[in-house]
Order: sequence, then structure tokens, then C-alpha cells
Amino acid sequence: MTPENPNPLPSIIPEKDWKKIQRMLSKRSLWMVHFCTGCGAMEMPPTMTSRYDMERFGIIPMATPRQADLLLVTGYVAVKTLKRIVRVYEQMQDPKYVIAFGSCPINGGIYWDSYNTIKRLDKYIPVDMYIAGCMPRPEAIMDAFLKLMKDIDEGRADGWLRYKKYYEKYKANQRRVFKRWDE
Amino acid sequence: MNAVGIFKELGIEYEEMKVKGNKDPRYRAKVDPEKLEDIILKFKNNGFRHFVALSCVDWIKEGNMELIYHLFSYDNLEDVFLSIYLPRDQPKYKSLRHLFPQIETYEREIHEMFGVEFEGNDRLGEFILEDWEDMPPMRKDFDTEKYAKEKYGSVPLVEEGGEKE
Amino acid sequence: MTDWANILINAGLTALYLFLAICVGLLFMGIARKVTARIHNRVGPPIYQNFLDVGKLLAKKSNIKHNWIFDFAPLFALAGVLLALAYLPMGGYRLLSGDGDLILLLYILVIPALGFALGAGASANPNAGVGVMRALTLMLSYEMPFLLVLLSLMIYYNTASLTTLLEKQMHSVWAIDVLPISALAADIALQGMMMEKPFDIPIAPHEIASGPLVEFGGNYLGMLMLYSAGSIVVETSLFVDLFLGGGIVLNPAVYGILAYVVNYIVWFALIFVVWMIAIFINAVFPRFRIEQAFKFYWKWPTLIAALGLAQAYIMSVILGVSV
Amino acid sequence: MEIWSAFGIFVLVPLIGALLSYLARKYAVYLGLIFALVPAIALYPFYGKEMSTVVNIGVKLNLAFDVTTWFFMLMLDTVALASMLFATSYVRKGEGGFSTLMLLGLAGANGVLMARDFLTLYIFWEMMSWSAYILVLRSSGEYARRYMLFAVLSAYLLIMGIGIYYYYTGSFLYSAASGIPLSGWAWILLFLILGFAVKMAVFPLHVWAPYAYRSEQPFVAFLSGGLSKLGTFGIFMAMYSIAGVAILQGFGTFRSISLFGYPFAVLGAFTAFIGTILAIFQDDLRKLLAYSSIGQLGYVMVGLGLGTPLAVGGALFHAFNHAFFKAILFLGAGAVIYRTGKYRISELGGLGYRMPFTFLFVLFAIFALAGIPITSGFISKWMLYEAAIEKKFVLIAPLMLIASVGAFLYCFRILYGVFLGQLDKEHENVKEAPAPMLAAMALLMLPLLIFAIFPGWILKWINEILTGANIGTLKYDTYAYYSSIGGADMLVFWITFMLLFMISMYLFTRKRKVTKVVDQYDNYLAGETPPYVQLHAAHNFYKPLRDTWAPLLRYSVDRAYEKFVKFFIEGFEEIKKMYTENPQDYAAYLGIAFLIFLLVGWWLL
Repeated sequence: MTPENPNPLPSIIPEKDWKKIQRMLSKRSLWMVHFCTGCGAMEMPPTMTSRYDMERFGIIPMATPRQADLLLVTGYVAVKTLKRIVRVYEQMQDPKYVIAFGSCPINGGIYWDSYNTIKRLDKYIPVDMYIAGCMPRPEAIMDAFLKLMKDIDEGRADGWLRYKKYYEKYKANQRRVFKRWDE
Repeated sequence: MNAVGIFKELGIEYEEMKVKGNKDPRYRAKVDPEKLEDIILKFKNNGFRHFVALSCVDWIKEGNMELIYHLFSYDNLEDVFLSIYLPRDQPKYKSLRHLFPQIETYEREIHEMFGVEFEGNDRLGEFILEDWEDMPPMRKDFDTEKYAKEKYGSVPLVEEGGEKE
Repeated sequence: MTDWANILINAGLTALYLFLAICVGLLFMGIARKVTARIHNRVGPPIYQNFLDVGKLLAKKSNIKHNWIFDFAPLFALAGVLLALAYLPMGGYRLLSGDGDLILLLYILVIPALGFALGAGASANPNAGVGVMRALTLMLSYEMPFLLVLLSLMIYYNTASLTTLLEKQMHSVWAIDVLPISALAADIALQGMMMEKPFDIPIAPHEIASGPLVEFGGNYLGMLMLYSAGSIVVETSLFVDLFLGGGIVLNPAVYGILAYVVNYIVWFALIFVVWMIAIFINAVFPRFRIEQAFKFYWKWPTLIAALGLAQAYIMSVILGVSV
Repeated sequence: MEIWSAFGIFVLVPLIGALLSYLARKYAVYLGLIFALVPAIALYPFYGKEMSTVVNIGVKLNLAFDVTTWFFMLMLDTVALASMLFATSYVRKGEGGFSTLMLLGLAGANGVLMARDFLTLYIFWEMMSWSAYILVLRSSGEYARRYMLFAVLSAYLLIMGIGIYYYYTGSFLYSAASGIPLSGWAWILLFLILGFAVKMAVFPLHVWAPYAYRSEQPFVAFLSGGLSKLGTFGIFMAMYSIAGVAILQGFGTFRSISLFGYPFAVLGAFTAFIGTILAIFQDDLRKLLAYSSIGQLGYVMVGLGLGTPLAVGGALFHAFNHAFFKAILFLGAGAVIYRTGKYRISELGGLGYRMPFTFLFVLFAIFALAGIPITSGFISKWMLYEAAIEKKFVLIAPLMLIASVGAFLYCFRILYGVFLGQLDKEHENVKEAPAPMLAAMALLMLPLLIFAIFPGWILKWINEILTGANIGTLKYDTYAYYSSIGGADMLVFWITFMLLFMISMYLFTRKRKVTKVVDQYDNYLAGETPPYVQLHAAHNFYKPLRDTWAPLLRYSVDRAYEKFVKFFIEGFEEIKKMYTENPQDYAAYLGIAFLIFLLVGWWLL
């Protein structure tokens, strides 16, 4: 594993604190890119605008995965969409986190018997946070953001680490469902 | 010229469908596949300029596929459903996209979902589903639940609990 | 000996002023987000949010790079903007502006833009190419009124050096009282120069996925955020130095260190006001299309700037007013 | 004796070289290189020597050598050397004609610079024009015809000027210019300046440039880099050493600027503006560089027109810079065409990754053209702006400033369209340009860098030229340069720039180990993964700008000339109808003609 981002001032900041600072920084400024797959995208405008305003926690929508470190998968995931979601996920830079909205990514939801939607997002890309509900309301989404920030702080949100560690397994699962572009 | 007149002129027995809450007249007629093209042309020249949809019904028990051509006329607000029946095992019919351009898209979808062949339409093939090898999924003999359980259920979970930082 | 000591003190002060300028720039970005939020009737992030954002970007664990030309963007952008800051008197202290004049500063402002455009072009993303094309077209449009404004100032004050311009404004009245029309045109041009809505056409997130910034992430984006912070201070401070006397209230020769501190606070207040004007416009305007922006800038602001130039020309050449 | 060696080296050696390379066809290109090397190197010991002589070869040629000649020869011979070095790998081996004609052109150019009487000037001017015409003819007859049309026009204008000069002074010597009335001077200067302005492609007479600049690139680098400077030299000599500042001021002054020079300054400003705007919309790389060359020479025309020491100094310095950075650009374009065979910007793309050195040289030349302070291109533009603002010219200064902003647009179009963006599959295995080409471009890059760090050196030479023509002096020292309203110190600039560059370098390279390099197809395209799609956004690059300029772009001087020519052709067709081959008509014409003469004769008496 290549050493992540070395400590800039080893003499001043002890190694352990540097990791804590990195986690605090990435917690306080989560930049998100959201993949409007299903019916969840409609829940984002209320969370951004004046009633709930997620920007108070430093969460703002960004245009490209290169600039973002939080991917929101909002709704059922068709096989065709999963190929693009994996591509966008791999274009993001570590540390990156994934939140899946609604019951469809958890267990397929109302499309449990459909032939072209996947039933559990976790098998294909590491998901740090699921929000149950057949489209959660903005309150649930805000609660999820706060929980994710606590997870990041305590180091539990390590989806990106798992993706690097089990990369071959994840790719094998993906190859069973769609043809990867780099094959 | 309204739909009933055209039907009488062509000598096709038709049936008027009463639909609650819809006062516009709607007619349904079973038509001989060979003569379908001229009939549609006749309707098209007499005010039925709007081709609403081409849909397909899979009658698995009778063993045939029904293609329904749905036309609508703005002049006297009438709907006409012309349907033909094709054998279910190799359903094949000629493409009518030269009458209405949008027929091509419906034909591509029906080809992918029901497996109906349309000669003259060169853009059949992969349309909505990507890398799909199995049989056309909308046919009644395709069991989606078994397919879903078998394809997505069998994917193993990646081991939980990667080591913490 | 004093010559070397003098140079060292100056270098130290310049470094301090540059560091302060970048911090002020980040603070201003935070304030802008807070003010825009309050206009949108929501709470908005804390003022120091941009410091956290830059920290997060520089602390990211992995980085994406395309090719060696891609590295030009952060290097030239940050070096160029710091150079522009060095040649700009801030809070009355002249930094290096004694050794260079307004035209040198105009061309130094181009170094970061061109370096950033090269890096964006090297990212081989069509969005970036279209974004840079829009940025250069926008530059051609707002430079027309801005150059006329600079000309009117140079003609009226008969100097191209910023230090003499500040001294003349210190002894007599601010330039905005003498050439108000040019000041108005300059403020409109400033809106385009700072790429605030309605002129944030090149970095439009919805249309071209934030234009030239599309492939920059992590360390690159952190450096470019420092560049945009610096460029905010450069543009606002340029307006303040040209038209509002550079914030000089106490004559440094008379009061010494106290004058520099007081002038810095006044200068800070003035650039804050200029920044707030831009942000209020930014919070409520939609985004123009690039043709509209070009037509707009070459019509009304150019007319206003031409009026200002005519006024300066008449006063300085025909009426012979010498300052 | 000294002058003989000067005349020998700079005129006879290239002539002999031309003859030899014509005979030894196989080694022509290498011979051309050696014979171009001799004048370029022999130039340096000649600095500071003032000498003149009369060479009698049937007709008496007055020749002289002074700082002005030396300064312009420095430009011309170095660019010629670079072109010949470039041509060794660009031109096919058996091509005898190329180096012969280039050496002929070089000899003619050096002769023009050393001439001190109009007859010699005209002889060498024709030699240079003809060799350039045949060189353009090598690539296409149509371009050559247009170039010839304007070369002949410039020759006739020169003859008109020389004729009136001879009428008043009775001799061709420059120094014999005394006792000419002001009106005489007006006509002489007008014809001479217009004659030389054709060579500099000033606005109404620029039409030949976009065509002639599409011939072979090494020659075009010499034509636009070197030969167009002869126009500058001619105008400078006509206005400031033959006529002299006193006569120019005699035409009346407007804020201490001679009323004769001011309209040419305005014309130059318009040329700069129009040349830049046209250059922005060109898709053909060579036409774009041609219009940009017209624009940059517009700046030089402004400087010469204004006449203050800062303006003329700026013009000479800008001509010097233009000779070098334009030659690099044309050689760079030649290298790209040599490797890919394509010259349309929208067809190229991503070559910067395959040809890194060519990209770096062209990038440095673009910095010089745009006037970025890292190169000496900035100083010459700075001098021209300060000259215009010092004298409070509110028409010339905005046109020049907005033209320089326009220059950034087409500069980036070249860089992005050709060198950045997505690399086409076709050009994946394009190799770097061969060594002689790179050496040629490196040679031309040196002066732009050296004089950016030590501007004092070149300002000393320019100051000598200005004092020679008693125009005035420049305020400068080795690192800095001043005008009455401002100044800049390059030493401080360079130290600060280096320090700040190191700071951002440190801040940036901290994460060298965790950076992953991705190829050009791993791009964010909304998650889409096109297998192979050419997504190079350089096609029709400034479309929104072109749409807003469309109403103005309809008018073009090119089409105006074509309409003018068509008007004459149709007119002569009508007249031709007169000959109707039957005798009665001819008899009738005779009768009418006789009648007309009778009437006119009666009316006159």
C-alpha cells in the first residue's frame, strides 16, 4: 500500500495526531457528488436550501468526482447505472465515502425481483452508510450526514480502505454483473 | 371522414370500446397482417395523422403475439386500435417505419423485449439493456424472480470488517 | 550594511503581507458563502470554512495527475498570483510596487491565467477546453472597459507607477471623487474579472462541470483555491489602490509603525466593502451566456469607461489640470 | 579596406554560396548552411565600426556600415542561419533551388541594409524580392501571383519616391538630401513609406501575407522573421536618417509629435487591432500566424509613426523580438507539419505529449508574443505603451492594449489546438522533431531570454541608433528601464519570481509519492466511458466570439481587392466588344474619332 499523504511537519505534529487532523479536516468539509439514479435526487434540494441547509456542516455539491469525496447513490441501481457509478467512484480520490439512499440499494426494495437492478450495493462498491426508507426525508438525510461525520471522526468510515484492500474481490463481483470498461 | 366510415368502406368488423370517464370514441379491430399496411395508409390519409404507439401482448396460452397499432385523429378526436396476431415461436413481421418514423423505436424495443423480428428495420439489436445474453425478458415464459435470485443472489458478500485504521 | 538590512526588512515585510493577503482571501471566501447563505435565508457555513476546505484538500491521501504539463497549473497559478500581490501596495505599504508600474502589473496578472489554462488544456477533458475558451473570451470582454479606465487614470495623474498614484491621492482627494465615471466602469469590469455571477461563465458547474477545474482534485485543487483566494485580494486591492487611495489615512512618514497598522485596517475595510458589492450582485444574479457577456461588456461599460476617459482627457490636456 | 571585407562577407559570400549550391545540387542544403553561417558569425567583430565606400562595378554602389545596419543584420542573419539549419532536415536532399534562393535573398537583404544610395537600395531590393517570389512559386503559383502583385506595387512606389527625390536633388545619394521643399518631402516620404509598408504588410496592403506565408515553413520563417524587418529598416531610414527629425517636425507638431508621422501611427494601431481579431478566428495554423504577424508589425508601425525616442526605441526592440519569436513559431509550425503533414488546428491535438521540446520552444515564443515579463517581448511592448500614454494618445493606446489582450486568445488557440487536448489515435507514434530543427529553435530562443534578464545590453545598441539619428536618448541601466511616467526593474522581478516559484514548488511537490498518473481517456465525462472517441474541443474554437463579430467579419479587404480586379476585367471585356471584325464599324469609329479631335482642336484654339 503506498504511504498515504506523509506528515508535513513530522517534528511538530506527532504521527498519531496527524491522522486525527486529517480525519477532522475531511469530516468538516465533505464535498459531495450525487448520482441521481432513482427517485432520491428529489430529496437533495430541500437538504441544500434554507429549511435544512447542509452547507452549515461544510457539505456542498461539486460538479466532478475529482473534486468530491462523498458519493450519494440516491435510489435503485440498474446494472447499466452501476457501471457508471463504479467508474465515478474510481475517479474520486481517497479518502472517499458512499451513502446509499432508500431501501433499493439495501435489498432491492420494490424491484426485489427485477431482472436488471442489483439487490445490494455493498457487494459492488463499499458503502459507509445506508439510509432506510422508500426515499428518506431530508431529516433522515441530515441525520445520516451527522452520523457519517461521527464515523469518519472515529475512523469507522473506512470504505475506501476496504475497496483498496479487497479490490480484486470487488472487481470479480462487478464482472459478474457487467463488463468493465478496462477489460 | 370518421373511423366508422373508414371501417365500413374497408369492410372490417370493428368493436367500439366503452371506457368510463372517456367520452372520445375508441374503436378496436382485428386485421389481416397482409392488408395492415394499406389500412394504416388509408387511416393516415383520412385525418389519423398521429401514430400514438405500437405495443405487443404475449398471449402465451393461445400461443401467439398480438401487435397493436394505435392511431389518433385530431380532426374528430377518435382513437383506433388495429391489431394483428403472429405465431409465438418465431414472430416475424415487416417494418412499417416508412409510414411513421417513430415506429422504428417501438420496433427496436419490441424486438429486444419480446423477440419479434421486423424485416426492413436495420437498427434492431442492443437498445436499452446492456450486454444482455438471456432470452427477451418481457416474454411470459421468462421468470424474473428466479433470474434475479440466481444472478444477484449468487454474488458473494465481500468479507466484512477490514482492519481499522 | 544598511542597504542589505533594508532589503532584508523589506523582504520579510513582503512575505508577511503576502501571507496575510492569502489568509484575508480565504476569510473573504468564507464571508462570501456566509453572506450568500443569509441572502438565501439559510444559516451557511462558519466563516473559517475555507481554511478547513484548503486543509482537507492538501491533506487528501491520494492525487490524480495527467501529464507533466498538467503540473503547470498549480505552480504558475500560485507563483503568479503571489507575484501580482507583491507588486500591489497593500495598506499603504508599497511592497515592490516601486520597482514596477501598472503595465507590468497588468501583464503579471496574465501569468497565472495562462499557466492555469495550460494545465487545464493538458487535462485533455473537452469541458476544460471549452471552459478556458470561455474564460479568454470573457477576459477580452471585460478588459476593454478596464483598459480604458486605467488609461483615464494614467492620463489624469500623468503617471503609470502605483506608488506615485497613491502619493498623489494621499496629498489631494481620492481618485473616485475626481473620476467617478471611471470608478463605476471599473467596478462593473471587476465583476467579470473576479468571475462572480452573472459572469462565472467559465467555471459553470452545471453546464461544463466547473470548466477548467474539471480534472483538478486533492493537492492541485488546494493550490488553485489558494490562487483564487489570492486573486480576490489582488482584484479588490487593485480597485482600492486605484480609486480609494489604497487605504492611506495616516502619513507613514509622520506616524511610522502606527500609520502602517491603521492604514492596513482601513485598507482591509475598503476591500471588504468592494468585495461585499461584488457578493451582493453575485448572490442574486443568474449566469449570462458568453455572447451576452461579451456584448454587454463592449456596449455599456465601454461607453461609461469612454466617458470617463474623455473626462480625464479634457481635464488633463485641454483644461490643463495638473495634479 | 575594412568596408571591402564587410561588403565581401555579407553580400559576396552568400552570392558565391548561392552559385555553388546551385551547381552542387546534392549537398545544396549543407552548403547553404555553411554559407549562411559565415555572415551570422562574422557579424560580431563588426560591432561599432563606422565605414563607407564606393564600389564601382560598372555602376557606382555607395555602401556603408554603421550601428543601425549592424542591428538589423543581427536579426536577419541569425534568422537566416536558423532557417537554413531547420531546412537541412525539412527540405528533401536533392532540392538545389531552396538554398540557392535563400542565399540570394540573404545577399539582397544584406545589400539593402548596407546601401547608402537609392540605386544600390533598388538593385538589392529587387534581388531580394525576386528570390522570395520564386521561393513562394515553389509551393503554389496562386500564392506567388498575389505576392508578386504586391512586390511589384512596392517596387513601383519606391521608384516613384526615388524619381521625385532625384528630380529635386539630382543625385541618388542619401546624404544629398538638401534644398528639397516641404511639399517635395511629403511626396517622397509618402511613396517611400508606402513602398516599404507593403513589405511590413501594414493594413490596406497586407493581403499578400496570408497567402505567401503558406509556402515552405523554413522560408516563411525567414520571410516573416527577417525580410519584413527590411520594411522597418526602410521606413526608419527614410523618416529619420534621410529626412531627419527636423524636416518631420517641419510638418507641424501635435503635442511634439510630427503631423506627418501621426497618421501612420494610427494606421499601425488599426493594423494591430484588425490583424489580431482576424488571427483569432483562423483555423489554418499558418494563416493564423500570418495575421498575428501583421498585428505585431502594426505595433512596430505605431512606434515608428510616433517618433519619440521611447516609441522608436520600442519599435526597433519589438521588431527585434518579432524577428525571433515569429521565426520560432513558424519553425514550430513547420516541425508539426513535417511530422504530421496536417496544418489545420482542428485536425491536430495533443502533440505536446509526443513532441515536448517543440512544445516548450513554441510555448516560450508564445510567452514572448503575448508579452509575458519572463521574456523580452514584454519590454518592447511596455516601451510602446508608455510612449503612447506619455503623450496622452487616447485613440492609439486603447487599440494597442486591446490588441495585446486579443493576442492571448489566438496564443492559447495555437497551444491548445495543436499541442494540448486529446491526442488523436493517428498521431500516437509521432516522433519528436529531428535535432537540427530543435537546434534552430533553441538558437532563436536565446536572445529572447538573455535580453529579458539583461535588457540594458540591447537598450545600449538601440540608444546608439537613436542618438545616431538624433531622435533622443533612452533612460535605462543594465536591469531596468524607465520612461517619464514609470519604469520597471527586471532584477527585482526575476528574484521575486524565482523565490515565489520555489515556494509554490515546495508546497506542491510534498505529495509526489501518492500521485497516480492517469491517461487521457480516464477523464470525467459524466461517468461515460467512450471506448475511443476524439473529444478534442479545438474545432471552431471561438465560435461564440465569431458569432458576435459576424456582422463585421463580412467586410474584408481581400474581397474588396477581388471586386476591384473583377471591375477592371469586366470593363476590358466591354471594350473588347468594340472589335466586331466588319469594316463598316471601323470606318464609323474613324469618322467619330476625327470629329472629336476636330471639336477638341477648335475648342482649344
